[in-house]
Amino acid sequence: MTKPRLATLAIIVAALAVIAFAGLSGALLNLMIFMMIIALAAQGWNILGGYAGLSSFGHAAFFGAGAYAMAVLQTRFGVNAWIALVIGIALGALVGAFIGFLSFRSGLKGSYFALITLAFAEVARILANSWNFTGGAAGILLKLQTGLPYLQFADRRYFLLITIGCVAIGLVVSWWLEHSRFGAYLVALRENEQAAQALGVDVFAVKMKAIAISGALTAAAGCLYAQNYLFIDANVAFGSWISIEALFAAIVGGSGTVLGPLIGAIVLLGLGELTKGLSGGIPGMDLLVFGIILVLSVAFSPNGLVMLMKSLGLRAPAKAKEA
Amino acid sequence: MLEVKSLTKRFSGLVAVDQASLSVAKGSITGLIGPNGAGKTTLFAMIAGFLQPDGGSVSYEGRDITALAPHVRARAGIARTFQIVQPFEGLNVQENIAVGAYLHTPDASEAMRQAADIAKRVGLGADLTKGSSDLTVAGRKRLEVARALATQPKLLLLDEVLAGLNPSEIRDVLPLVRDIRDQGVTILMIEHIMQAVMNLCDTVYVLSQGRMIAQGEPKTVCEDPQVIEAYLGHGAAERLRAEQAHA
Amino acid sequence: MYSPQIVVEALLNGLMLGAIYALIALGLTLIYGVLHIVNFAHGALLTVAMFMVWLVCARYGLDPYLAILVVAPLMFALGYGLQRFIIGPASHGKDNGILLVTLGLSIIIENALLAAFQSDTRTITTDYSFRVVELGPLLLSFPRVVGFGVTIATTILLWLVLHQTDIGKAIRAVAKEKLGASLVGISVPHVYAMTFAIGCACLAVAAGLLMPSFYVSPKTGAAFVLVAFTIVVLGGMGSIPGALIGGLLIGVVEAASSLFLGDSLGQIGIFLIFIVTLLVRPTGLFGARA
Amino acid sequence: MTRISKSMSRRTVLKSGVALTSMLAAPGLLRAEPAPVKVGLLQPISGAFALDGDLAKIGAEFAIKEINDAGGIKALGGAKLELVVGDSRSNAEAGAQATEELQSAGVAAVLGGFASGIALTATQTAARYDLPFVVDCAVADTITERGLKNTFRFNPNFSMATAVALKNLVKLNDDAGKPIKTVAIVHEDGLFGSGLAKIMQEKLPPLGFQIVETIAHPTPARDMTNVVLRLRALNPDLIVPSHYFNEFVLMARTLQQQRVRPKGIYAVFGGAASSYRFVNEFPEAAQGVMDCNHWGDPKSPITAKLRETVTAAGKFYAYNTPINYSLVKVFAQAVEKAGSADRAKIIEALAANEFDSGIMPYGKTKFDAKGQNASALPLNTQVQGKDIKVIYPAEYAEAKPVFPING
Repeated sequence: MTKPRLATLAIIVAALAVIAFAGLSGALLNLMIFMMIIALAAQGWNILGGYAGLSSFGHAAFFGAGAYAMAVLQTRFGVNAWIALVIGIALGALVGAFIGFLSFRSGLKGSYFALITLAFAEVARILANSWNFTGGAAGILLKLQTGLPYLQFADRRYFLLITIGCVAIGLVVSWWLEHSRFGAYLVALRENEQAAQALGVDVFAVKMKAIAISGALTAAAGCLYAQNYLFIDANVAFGSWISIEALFAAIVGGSGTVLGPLIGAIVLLGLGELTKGLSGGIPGMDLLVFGIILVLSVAFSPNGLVMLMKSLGLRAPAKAKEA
Repeated sequence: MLEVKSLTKRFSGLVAVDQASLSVAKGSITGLIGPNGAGKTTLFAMIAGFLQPDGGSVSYEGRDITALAPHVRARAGIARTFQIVQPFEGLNVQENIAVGAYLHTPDASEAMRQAADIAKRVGLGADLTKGSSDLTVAGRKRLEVARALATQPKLLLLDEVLAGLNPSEIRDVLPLVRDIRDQGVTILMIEHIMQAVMNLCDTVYVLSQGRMIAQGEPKTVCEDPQVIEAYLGHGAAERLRAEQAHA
Repeated sequence: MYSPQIVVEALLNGLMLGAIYALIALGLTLIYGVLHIVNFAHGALLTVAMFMVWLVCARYGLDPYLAILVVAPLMFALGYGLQRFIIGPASHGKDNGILLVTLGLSIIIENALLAAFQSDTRTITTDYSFRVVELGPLLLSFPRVVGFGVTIATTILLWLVLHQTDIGKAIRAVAKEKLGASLVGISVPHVYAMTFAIGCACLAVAAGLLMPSFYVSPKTGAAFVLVAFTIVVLGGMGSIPGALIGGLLIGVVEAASSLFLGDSLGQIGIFLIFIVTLLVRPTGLFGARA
Repeated sequence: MTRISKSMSRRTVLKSGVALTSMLAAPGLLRAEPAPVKVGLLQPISGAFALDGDLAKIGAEFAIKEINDAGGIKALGGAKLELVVGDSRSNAEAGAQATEELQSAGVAAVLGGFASGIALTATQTAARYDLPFVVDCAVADTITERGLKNTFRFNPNFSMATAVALKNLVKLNDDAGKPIKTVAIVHEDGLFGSGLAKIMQEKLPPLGFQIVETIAHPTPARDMTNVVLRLRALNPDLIVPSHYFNEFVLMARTLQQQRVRPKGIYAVFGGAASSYRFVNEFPEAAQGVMDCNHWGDPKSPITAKLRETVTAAGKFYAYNTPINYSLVKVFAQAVEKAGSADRAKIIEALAANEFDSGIMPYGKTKFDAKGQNASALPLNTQVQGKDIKVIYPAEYAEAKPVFPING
């Protein structure tokens, strides 16, 4: 497995920042913000699903926790947006730890883990939908007020920069994983839990840490979502769409790789916009294409676009040699 | 160093290991043999902590470790290999070994350095960046041992490291095992290949149908009629002796 | 609070609805038992079956119950093809791969249906849609009573197929010991596909039973699939009697909780059963130890 | 946006902003070759609400054609209107994205929104560009309560509609000799159903109705038998349902099957009660069901034409078509009054004037200080025979209410 260097990551982040200020139209700016939010959610998924091999179908639980923390803290308690962001991220980690504690203690993995995460997200959705504290079914509206302390900007390029910054943190976390004991342990337990245990890996503790980090990153995406769209309800924050989108982006881009989630999010959402233009208003076309891409990428490029690009890059000179 | 007392394990009514006891002296190579299905691997799993026994106890360096989780035992210095090799497929050889080395160092470059050293020691020095699935069977067995060694064990549990190897490969691995012992690691090994057992082990235990039926030096154990019967069936010892007398 | 008559009616209705849940769960649990995967496309496949029933009825004026005879073979073929030519090869035999391919398939199917039929709701009206079976003072929905009977019959039939026919024996052999089965000459991919096909045929039966009193839209299957998962987990993944009893149990629990707690909270009840079963006894009531 | 935080009123803001922009925009007007005025229509063309989006589009296109055929916008020298459709894909993020695209396409205003969640984010997006946004049938009160000066709503909001619904219910009951004493509320547990149930629970008892039960159910619902069994046990005089199409159909069918025959079914924004599909497919279950909903003026000849157009397209007619038809008409008048396609001027014109309401029964449309059309009101309809007839208020009524329906 080839690993990107820190410098490469820096260049990518810098390039994103440059694009942000390259005079994009509002539509493209908005799309890029959404791409970054999904990329961040996917980075979170990738820690658990990619590196640790625990496929979650319920990352909406973390996304929603972040989004609701952001919205409730600001609207009900007048908490500063930045502090709300930090608390939201912490809450994501906490929710992760809660779900993790219950499921990992029972040794759930594979299909069972996918199912239980799905169920937790659904329970969260139903609760948020019926609880007055979370605005019930009406959801929560955030006040539009621009300025640095409100984490809202009249010029949305600044907000885009903040989302890029968060994605950069996600990249660094993944990069660190690939260069640390913790990351090696994650991969080890993904590949073979027993063998990892035999080598002294405290599997439960490692999984707990992984789900907490994973939850925190995806919760950050939820926080940014709430702050960008200024309206959330239970179906937006805890709906299965975000669980699926996070998983899609990570897998299509390359699960268990540093750049996979980011590339996956950009490609998928970009493609979604394209198909919207091409489908001539036939409903469901964009998601239909998503589904086909997912199946194709599992079938023909199980390691994602990142690896596909690499292998194509490696194969090309080899062919040249033959010729 | 390791004291196993009356370990018992039942699987839904079936007794897999029945009151088995053994002890391993520090610095020795101890063998555990027995016919297929005797319960050797189950006994191993209980010693390493992967299975909880239904009765009996395991103590290590004078401490009762019966209830400890496998990773805690690994930290205390017990490492094991698996009969069916279990490499981490997504990692290359060096990274595989480094997972073991991380037990004593959180530092990535240090772990990778140690991994390279150990790889050299077990004869995988040239394969550091190979994917674990690209190795030969013998290579994977070496990797299995290397990973265990990287945890700097005091007691190494080897589960049929020689199974599936051809005679020349076996000849190559035997000195490796001895070398490991000479470096101060105590070894308990399950082995089928008698040549290896006779060659390496100081003491041998024989497990049959979950019970420990014999123990002692390899040579004496091999002549034990009970052992022969366990391997070759009821009356076999009698027949064998008769044949020998005849010859 | 409620008269005994209402309570009895509600519970009987729950039991009968539970039977249809069980039928949906039956296919899911069979697939799990043999392939050891959770088929996330199950709900979408149910929707496909329901659309097929609707098409056959609306286009050719066939009775929905008779439509089962047409749709079941079609679903059987569809299931076989999906597993043999898409899910099997695309997932490379990895658990995670299968999980993701079936998820992708469910999204493809749901949106293909959306593209083809729009988000419109389709219904079938038959003369018996509104008929009731009067059992003393009790009014039982006729389609539900039929559904209950057919479910029991289908379960018995499935049991017979698994135990009396060659393919049934092959399926059970593969479920128990894949390697051994392939050594004695059983084609594992074929058996996998047959299992998937039978699971899909069960969905066709469920679709035919649902349509006289329910509707279909591209998302309809999703309403049933989480309940089906719960039943499979509760009954024990892979256990056929487990699915039947789990289904009936969930139906009754749902009826009782919605009567006394309200439908919305009743849904949480189902998820809690699901989560607690997974945590406490992931093998379910009837499942063998994993 | 700092302007809002300084709590200046929206009017003063408008005046200061407008003076400047009108100077910039004035030259270039009244030239021979008038540039077309682009109108953005934000509707769910794909996704779960695709059908509604389609119907809305038909209405808007119809109005555009009418206006253009009649010579375009007179104040702009006969400039034609050009419809730019943005697909909100039935979800909020895509709604915001589509609004951005409409902004990039240079529309003079955005009309539509359809669902509250989409309208809430889309209006917010448009506010960044001071892009006028006239919301259609998204009913959440909050849409016009955020101080967004660009946001207007043509249709009645939730509170207005329920107030009318309650008033008409009382009148209906009084006229029939007060047959109704007990009421059961059945609602879906989302934004719309729960919101309505809450209001009904507050307002009905003071009006002399006894609420015997409030039953919530999830969407989608697999079964309505338990709900109906409870209704049968409680035997209320009136059932007030609020759910989406499928659940309403399921409930109506189960009511019929379980022989539960209340004296009336009175829906507010009923998912199916004013749906021709429902009436067509389940005439028996639909019989006598009343609804208080958005509804076009039945007596207008254009209503009949729109219905024909929709039916010819193979679809079932619903309120989205007349609403979006009328919305375009209101927008055209605003442009006429503004004398410009300039956004700030249009906002000012929308805020300051009265408009003809197209074929919606609103009399003169007048947006209040918050941007809500103060004249908007829902109509009461009832399924009678194979048709949906307006029964209240008198000036639009096509038929007398049949009430109570069952004895």
